[in-house]
Amino acid sequence: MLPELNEDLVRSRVARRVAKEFGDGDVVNLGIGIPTLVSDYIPENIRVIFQTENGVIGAGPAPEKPDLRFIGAGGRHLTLLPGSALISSDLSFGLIRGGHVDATVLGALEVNQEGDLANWMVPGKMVPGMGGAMDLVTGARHVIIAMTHTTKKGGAKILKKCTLPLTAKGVVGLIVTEYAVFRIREGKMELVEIAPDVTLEDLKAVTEAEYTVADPLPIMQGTEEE
Amino acid sequence: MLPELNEDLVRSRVARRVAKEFGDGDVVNLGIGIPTLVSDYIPENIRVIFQTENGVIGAGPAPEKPDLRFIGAGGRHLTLLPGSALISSDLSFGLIRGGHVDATVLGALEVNQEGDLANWMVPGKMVPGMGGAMDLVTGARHVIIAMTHTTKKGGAKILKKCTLPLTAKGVVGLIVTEYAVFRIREGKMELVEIAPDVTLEDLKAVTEAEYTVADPLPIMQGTEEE
Amino acid sequence: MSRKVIKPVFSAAEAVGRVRPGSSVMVGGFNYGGIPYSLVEALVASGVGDLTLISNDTAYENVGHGRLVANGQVKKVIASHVGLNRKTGQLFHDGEMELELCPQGTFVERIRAGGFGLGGVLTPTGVGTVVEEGKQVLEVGGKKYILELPLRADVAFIRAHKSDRRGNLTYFGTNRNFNPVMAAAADYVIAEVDSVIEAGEINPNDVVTPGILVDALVMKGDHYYAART
Amino acid sequence: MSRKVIKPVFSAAEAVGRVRPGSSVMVGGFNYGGIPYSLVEALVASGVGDLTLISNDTAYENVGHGRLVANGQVKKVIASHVGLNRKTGQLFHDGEMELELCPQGTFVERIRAGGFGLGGVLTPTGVGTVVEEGKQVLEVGGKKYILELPLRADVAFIRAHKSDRRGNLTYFGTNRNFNPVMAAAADYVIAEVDSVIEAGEINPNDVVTPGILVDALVMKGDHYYAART
Repeated sequence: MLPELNEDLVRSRVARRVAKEFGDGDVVNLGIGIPTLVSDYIPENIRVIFQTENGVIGAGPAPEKPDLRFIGAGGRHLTLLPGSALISSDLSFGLIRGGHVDATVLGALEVNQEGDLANWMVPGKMVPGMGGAMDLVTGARHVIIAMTHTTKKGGAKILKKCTLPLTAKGVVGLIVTEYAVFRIREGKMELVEIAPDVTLEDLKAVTEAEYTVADPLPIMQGTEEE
Repeated sequence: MLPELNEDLVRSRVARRVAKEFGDGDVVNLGIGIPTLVSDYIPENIRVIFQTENGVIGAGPAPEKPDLRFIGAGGRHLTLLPGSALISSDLSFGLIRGGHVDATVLGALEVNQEGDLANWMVPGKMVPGMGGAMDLVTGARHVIIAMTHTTKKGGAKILKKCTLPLTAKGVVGLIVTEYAVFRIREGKMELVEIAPDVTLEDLKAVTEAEYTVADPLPIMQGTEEE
Repeated sequence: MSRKVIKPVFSAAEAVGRVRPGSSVMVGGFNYGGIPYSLVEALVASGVGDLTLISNDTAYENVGHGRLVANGQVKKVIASHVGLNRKTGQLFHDGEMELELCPQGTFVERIRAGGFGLGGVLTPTGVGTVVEEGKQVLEVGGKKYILELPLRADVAFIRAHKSDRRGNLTYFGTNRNFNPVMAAAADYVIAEVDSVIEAGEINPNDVVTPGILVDALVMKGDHYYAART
Repeated sequence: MSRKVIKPVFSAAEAVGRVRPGSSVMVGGFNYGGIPYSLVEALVASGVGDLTLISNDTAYENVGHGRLVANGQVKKVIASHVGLNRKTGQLFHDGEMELELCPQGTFVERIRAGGFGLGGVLTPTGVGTVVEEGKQVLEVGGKKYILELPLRADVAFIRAHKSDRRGNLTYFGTNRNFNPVMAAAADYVIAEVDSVIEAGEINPNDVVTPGILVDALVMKGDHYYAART
């Protein structure tokens, strides 16, 4: 049976694992929700350059005293680290589309086994708009999905085929959930890590997609730090 | 018979007349050759903003002491006037192509009655390349040709049809020579001013293009100042 | 259409007189940042309607140009994200307002194309999604791209930091965002600024938006957000 | 392909080791201005050949990257103007070197597209001229445009003014020209600079080229033109 994890643990487990994906000097964009937490878990010896699509390269943590002149995506307050740059949206999205951002971390409504992503609209509901998400997942070298494994009702989000309108096709490289890590390469999905409290059978029950299993299959990185 | 004008008078007459085309605040690009001289004749009460395609908006005259860090098209030395801006080539040509330059003044090998321009190559000769000329004549709101009326051998340069490879089609708005001024509107050419020392018959003999004659036909502006 | 060399400094109310019923208006800003708040407030006060609003987002229902939407002055929105303004979704949903959504990178590139005389750009963003519907898709080097067309407006409201008297602009912090690119893409450009200084007081190397793009200046007001951005 | 956070400062000779026989190399500069002279000199000294040179012009026969052409190291030139370097015309004319000419605005836009992930741009420049030969011409809103394709290079040599240790760059005077756009369009980017200062010493509002685009720095040398530009 799948473990009952409280929401904080779900979020920290996913964020902690995503944070291990980066190398020194990587330029990373974090989406809203769980992805925001990733910056809290970057190892001390790794300098990740956080970029926000509205024009900051080298964003630091929220300041003690908020200043509306320094905000990130979603209106979050941020500081500038030494050596940062403030740029316009045309340059920012040029960099994003041009492959100058190493990784983007986003949530998802659905992902499928070929790396298609749906995370921007639900037909019949209010349309928020795609914002920068389509550009980010199209342009960033590595697209990492950081999300809860299932919907609130327990439905699968990792599917054979997405049912919702797509954000982009075949772009997702890594999926990190509280239960497992999947890698997608050349349209094929592989389970590459599993949480210590999850069995292969339990995982399969909440994952519609078809995937191969790495052998050996390591325990999900970071869970030992919980 | 057409007057024999010395080269200096030809050049100053053309430049002086071109300089009368501008209004206060016009953004103007000057090509090499006769167009360069135009800046010497701008009336005191008119502030023309000279732009060079390599990235200066607000260029002033050559400095006493040349500085290779401030050059214009053709490597000319220039100064910066108060309120000038230094920009990159992508922004500079964005401004040019986008219609943010009011006028460009260039020489020509040939112009025809429909406003086609040929000024960048002669088949069989070394090809210098078009540089920024094609963008300038395509993007500037007003294309002014400043040139000698004929070739050195006395051949017509204002033609029914250009024979040389074109720089652009249908872009020329005004032709200023030492003998006359022609305006081209909607593919039709009109003689709008004539030099005091030139007759209509003489002009016709060195102008292949078909044109109507303004009535009344004023004397070429600026010639009274010679 | 050469512009005045020395830019007039208008009140916000005077400046927004350029916006007529039916005008298209670009408004700079991303979320709370870089919105020309005083200009937007004056346009709300003017009540001029039937507008096409071109802005990255529609801010919040009670903030910035979100108020134009809430006030019923907008017939069409072109934006990348409208989720934070409940009213935008509602009016669209009820069929009372048109809404054209573009990916944010496409949005800014379309405005750049509009300002810089390009007939369009080929972007990979949106290929294989609803974004490509009704658009030409071209293949270049074995890869698919959507042809996205230019965007222009009658009037642009932009927010800058300092201006010299010739309209050369600098920006501050994350207020920059869409403002520089919009400055090139409208027939009439009004910049709301923190201060106006003499020509020559901005280092020519530091000018971001050349004054030749700017028609008029407005001093930022003491409105809550204007004062804080 | 993330880059080093703290940029290595190489000698010009070390840095040009990234250029291999057959490499494509972008070189910034317009006429005398903004050429990375020390890098170019080192590449001339290296003798590495079979290069594709992408630069607005080919300078002069004895100046800057004009010397690469004169030295027979270049198999193809992509440029907008080569008239000031007699050798370029001669080698092309004699069939010993390829030459691809682009209008200058198209040249810079193609490089921008290459650096910024666009599949191409539609430009009105060159319509009705030899420039449109062999290219797709599209009609948008009743007007014709040429589809121009992206340009990228293996290595870019750019010239900037100051760099901080993270590679954030500023430019000076008319040295800026094509350098910022080339910084985005090559796999390996080397910036020749006047000085290297600490991270934080360049105001983030004044950064023109973000350091994330730069791989390595080279101090400008005491070469005649390097010292004067």
